[in-house]
Amino acid sequence: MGARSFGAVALAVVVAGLAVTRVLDNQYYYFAGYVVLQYVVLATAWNILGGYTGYVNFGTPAFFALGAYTAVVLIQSLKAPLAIQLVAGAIISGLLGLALGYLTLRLRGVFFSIATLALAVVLQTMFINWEYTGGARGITLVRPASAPLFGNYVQFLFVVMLGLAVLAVATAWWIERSWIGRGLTAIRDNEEAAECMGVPTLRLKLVATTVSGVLMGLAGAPFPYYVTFVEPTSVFDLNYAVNSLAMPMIGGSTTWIGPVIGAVLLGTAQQIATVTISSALNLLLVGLILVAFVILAPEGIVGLVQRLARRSGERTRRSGV
Amino acid sequence: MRRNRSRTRAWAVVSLLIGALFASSAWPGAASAADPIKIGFGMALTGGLAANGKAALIAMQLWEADVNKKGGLLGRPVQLVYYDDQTKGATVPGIYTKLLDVDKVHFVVSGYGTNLIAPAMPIVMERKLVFPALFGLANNEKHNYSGYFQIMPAGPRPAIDWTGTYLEVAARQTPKPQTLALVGADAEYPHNALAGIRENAKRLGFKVVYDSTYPPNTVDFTPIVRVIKAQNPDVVFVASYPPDSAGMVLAAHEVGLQPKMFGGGMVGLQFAALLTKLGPKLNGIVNYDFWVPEPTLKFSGIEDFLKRYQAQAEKAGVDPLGHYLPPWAYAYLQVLGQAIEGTKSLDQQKVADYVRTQEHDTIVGKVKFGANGEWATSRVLQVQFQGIETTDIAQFHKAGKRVVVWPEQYKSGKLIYPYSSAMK
Amino acid sequence: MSAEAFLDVQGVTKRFGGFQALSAVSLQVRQGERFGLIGPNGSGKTTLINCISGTLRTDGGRIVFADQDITTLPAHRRTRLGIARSFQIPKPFTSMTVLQNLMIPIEYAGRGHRDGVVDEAMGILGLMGLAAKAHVPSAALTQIEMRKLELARAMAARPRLLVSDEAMAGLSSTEVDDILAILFELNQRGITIVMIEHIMRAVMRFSERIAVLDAGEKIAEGGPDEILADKRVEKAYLGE
Amino acid sequence: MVWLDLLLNALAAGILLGGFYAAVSLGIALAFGLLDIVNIAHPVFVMLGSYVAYGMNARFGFDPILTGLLFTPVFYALGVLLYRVYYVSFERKGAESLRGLVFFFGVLFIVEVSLLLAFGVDYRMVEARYIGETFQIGPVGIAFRLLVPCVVGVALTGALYLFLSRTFYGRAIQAVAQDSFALRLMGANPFRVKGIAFGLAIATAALAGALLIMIGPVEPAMNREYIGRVFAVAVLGGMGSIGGTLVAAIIVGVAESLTSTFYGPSWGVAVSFGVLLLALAVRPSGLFGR
Repeated sequence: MGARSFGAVALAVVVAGLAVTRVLDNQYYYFAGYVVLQYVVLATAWNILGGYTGYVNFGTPAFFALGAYTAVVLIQSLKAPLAIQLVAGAIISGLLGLALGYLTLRLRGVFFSIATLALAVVLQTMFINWEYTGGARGITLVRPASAPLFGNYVQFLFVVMLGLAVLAVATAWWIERSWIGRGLTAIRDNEEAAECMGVPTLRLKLVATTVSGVLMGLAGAPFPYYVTFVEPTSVFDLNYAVNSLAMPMIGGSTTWIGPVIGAVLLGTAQQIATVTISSALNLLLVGLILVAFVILAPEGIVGLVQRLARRSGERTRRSGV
Repeated sequence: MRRNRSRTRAWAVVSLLIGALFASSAWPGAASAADPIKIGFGMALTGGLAANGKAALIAMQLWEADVNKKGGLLGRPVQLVYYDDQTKGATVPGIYTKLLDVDKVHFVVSGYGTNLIAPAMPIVMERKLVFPALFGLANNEKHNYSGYFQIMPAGPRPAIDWTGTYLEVAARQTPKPQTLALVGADAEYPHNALAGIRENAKRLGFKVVYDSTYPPNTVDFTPIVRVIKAQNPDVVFVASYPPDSAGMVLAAHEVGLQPKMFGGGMVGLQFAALLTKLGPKLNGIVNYDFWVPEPTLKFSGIEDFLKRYQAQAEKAGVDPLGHYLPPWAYAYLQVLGQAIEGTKSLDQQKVADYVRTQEHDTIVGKVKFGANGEWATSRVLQVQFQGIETTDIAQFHKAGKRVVVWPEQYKSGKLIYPYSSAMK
Repeated sequence: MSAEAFLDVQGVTKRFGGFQALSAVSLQVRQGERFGLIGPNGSGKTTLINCISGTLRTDGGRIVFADQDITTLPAHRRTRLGIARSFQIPKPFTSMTVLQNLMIPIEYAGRGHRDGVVDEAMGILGLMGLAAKAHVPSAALTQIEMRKLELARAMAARPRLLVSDEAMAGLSSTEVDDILAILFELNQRGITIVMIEHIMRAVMRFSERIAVLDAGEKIAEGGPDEILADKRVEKAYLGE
Repeated sequence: MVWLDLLLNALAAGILLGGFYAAVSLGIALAFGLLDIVNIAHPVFVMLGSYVAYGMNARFGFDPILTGLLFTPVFYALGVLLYRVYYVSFERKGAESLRGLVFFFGVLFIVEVSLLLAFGVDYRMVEARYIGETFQIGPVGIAFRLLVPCVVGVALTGALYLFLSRTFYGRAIQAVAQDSFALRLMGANPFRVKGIAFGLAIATAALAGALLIMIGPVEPAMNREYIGRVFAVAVLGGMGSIGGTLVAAIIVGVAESLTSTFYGPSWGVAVSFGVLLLALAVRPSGLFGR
């Protein structure tokens, strides 16, 4: 997709989102849509590090929670508006990403992944013991009743998350196309060879971890106002780690569209499952789909479609001769 | 050949995915009956609180059946519409807006637990709905919302009144115990309980000699119990969830912790699973409870309810006793139902006013709410485990094993004090 | 230190835990030279070139390249200065085509010529005899093609010094001649070449000077004939 | 004097806990350390072991240890089967460990939810005569509930150590970790050897699960709390060194126990993860790395 058509689609998505808030009054779709969009951001952010660079991060909850708790602190201390919460959440989470980037100096592969898991546990323990943000008891936040221009605050949150999703996907799209993306791919394929071919691996990894952290922080920052009650077990939920990893895997982890497809499909399926089969079967489904995909379609849906397209292309060519 | 196989495989994945989506979306939310009054809620049917959530659901379905057998409310049948909140607060806003905007339920009630009540509050408040709630601690403290009603009988100042009763019991012993050790899990309820008991300790003049929390996945409690023992406190207060309650009791026996009073806020000692495993090791422990089969608490309808609940519990794999949460899950719907009948109306404001001003007769006794939607006066019981000799479940169906020692009104026996003389 | 040294390795030392991989190895390579580095298995050859290319940090000593001290520079900076290497076990970027493999060093190491990058890459592939494979996924190459890709990719970094780590191991003798011809051709164009090799015939034919490592120490240095006559070298290779 | 008492008891409790952690971590040390298979689902197999022990105990009154031993062959077969799937789907294709990781993530969910559907969400415990008994050595009190798991854990470690160092297949497993070419020289088939090793790794979960339910009540989602801990122990222990795993497990146990005693239990778990992060940063090959 060229820059112009990508921009057009992005713009169309945002305009469509805004238009929806003018006609649709049913709150449920905003709440459910928000969650799906939040997963678009998380999956895309994860994929910049995991899919492009090949570093598997189990610490998504840590970044998400850091964004959320930054917002909590700002609400508690300054009653800061959402825009400031977003910026601050992005910065703090980005700094954690930067620190994680330096960790890649010494830790490769699975060791890195385990370290991110440990990071999440340590951070969670900190927030459990920090009374200012409610500690283990959690904290109730009173959401503003309305937002200027939007009337309903939840519609506003929905549009904000839509904007963040477009931002995240555009970032991934740009990285993928740029020299940074090619360098990250080289690192994923073989880090030592990449370094020896002139790729500044450390700097690029720092870019990847920081951008990934920033985007995850952005996903987390509006969460306190969405849910209005924040406590450690819910923001450090392992589900964020599982989903942000499963979605790119199912969609396809080598292109920007993969995580989007995965997040929309899996996220929507989960939303629907929540209000239908309403049981453990929901989780079982995620597990089965995940296993089926990694075994049968390791390149995800994008790879699957490409494979089918290539094959039908071959067939027409052959029949044409 | 190879190509063929991988094509088949590719199609298998695609159809699996489509099938999964189809299966999940084609399922109707709920079958519609002839113009029923719909009551919606999210409930923890999976995740950390599912054991209780499932038990509550059975009780609520019993209420639904009972009401419909008697001809419904206002001549209309009632219908429960519910979704699994997975014990995740993040699912709650979506569930309640779905109930209200898509399913068009007439009333909503809360799911089980503080963390799952809280995310529903802003939605309920925005729309000015009556909101009976099931076992949340101080959910209304910040909002002070007039439509909120908490069926758990903690009292007007939930965290303080709840834990206060334990220390009240202790303070009445002679000689009055002086020192107090506090310990609890790093989670929502225990932290609230500990905050409450610290205030009570100040008020009743106890000296806190140990005050600490432990992470929820603690495996071994003996180091903690040893440190407590080394402080030699007169009273030990534990605020814990089921796995750690068991761990604490076992560790206390292993280490030989024998304060003058032990217990207080342990969740799990109300359930058959732990009662039948710990058996005689429970003797002497004084712990909070809300209902036990003592003669002083035989409200009308409760025994019949429990019999029917117990018949279903086995099959559902939930607590076979059902003394803890199920009666209250039944009762908070009773309150709502009585208010609808009493006002002959589905108007939220009228129903809320009725709930707030009237006294309600339920299977857990007479319920009267105060201004902030909590019980007007606390009815937290302190019970002492006495005379347990086996791990047999049948004994817990009968009176005399969990003796009510507080409050005076429901007292069914004498506290054996100190703890050590009740241990045998 | 020799004034004419292009690459000057001065007393380089490397330890892995308690294992002394290199002890104070010194050697000088002149500009435009064909230099051979040999030694039995485990003698420290690969460790030495890892230190030269920057994938390992030295524990002692200095490395000077083109009058610049590069001892503490990261590998990618050294590549930009003009040191390129190929790997003993080919390490292609497996998710890319052959052409894309070459684009990485062209883009990252050979700065300042964004136009004609594809032409440049195709030129190198032509030289290596890989032009027909340009759009093939690199994972689908044969063994010899992988080796050639290693060299081609190193060439794409526009090196002034090429370190070739056992580029011929496991190849047939006509394939060895193939690779040798390529290396001669590169040297003709002015690229200094350090060759690590087990195949004696190739090293002896190719190198102007040879250094011999054994157990982390340099035991001999000189022209091919001197090395062949050296008693210590014979002992190192054949044992007592 | 009180202080010394507490110190001794904390050390004892930590060592007991460590023995148990070793039993839980051995499977990871084998699969991850020696075979390079990131079986993040290992703790869920431990849970499976716990539920088997619970079922046999509730239905037939079997001792949990006995059940654990009886079911090791079943778990072994399960492990071999799982390795087959893993081998065919990932290892043979040379796919990077990332996909294998995701695969095991999926397995974790499937097993966990299956347990949930089969046993419900209520907490389960077992009964055995020695649970709750305790004895005293000087000032140190030792609980059977913790002593038995520790002894079994250490015994299991010892048995595995002997197996790996004294038997043909044991040495073959060690060799496969180094170099599968050398293994062929020994005349063994790497696929078969790895299958045996992975089978053994899962087999240890049967016993570890029995120990877990002996210590305290379990519920299906509990496995997640062990993921971090077992990897911490395996990495700290030096990836596949059996003795190292035991020592690392004891270090983690003692660290948790000492923090609980002297600093406040709240930070116990964070401390063991802090130790892990530190170890990873300073010495990625572990304390006893090869």
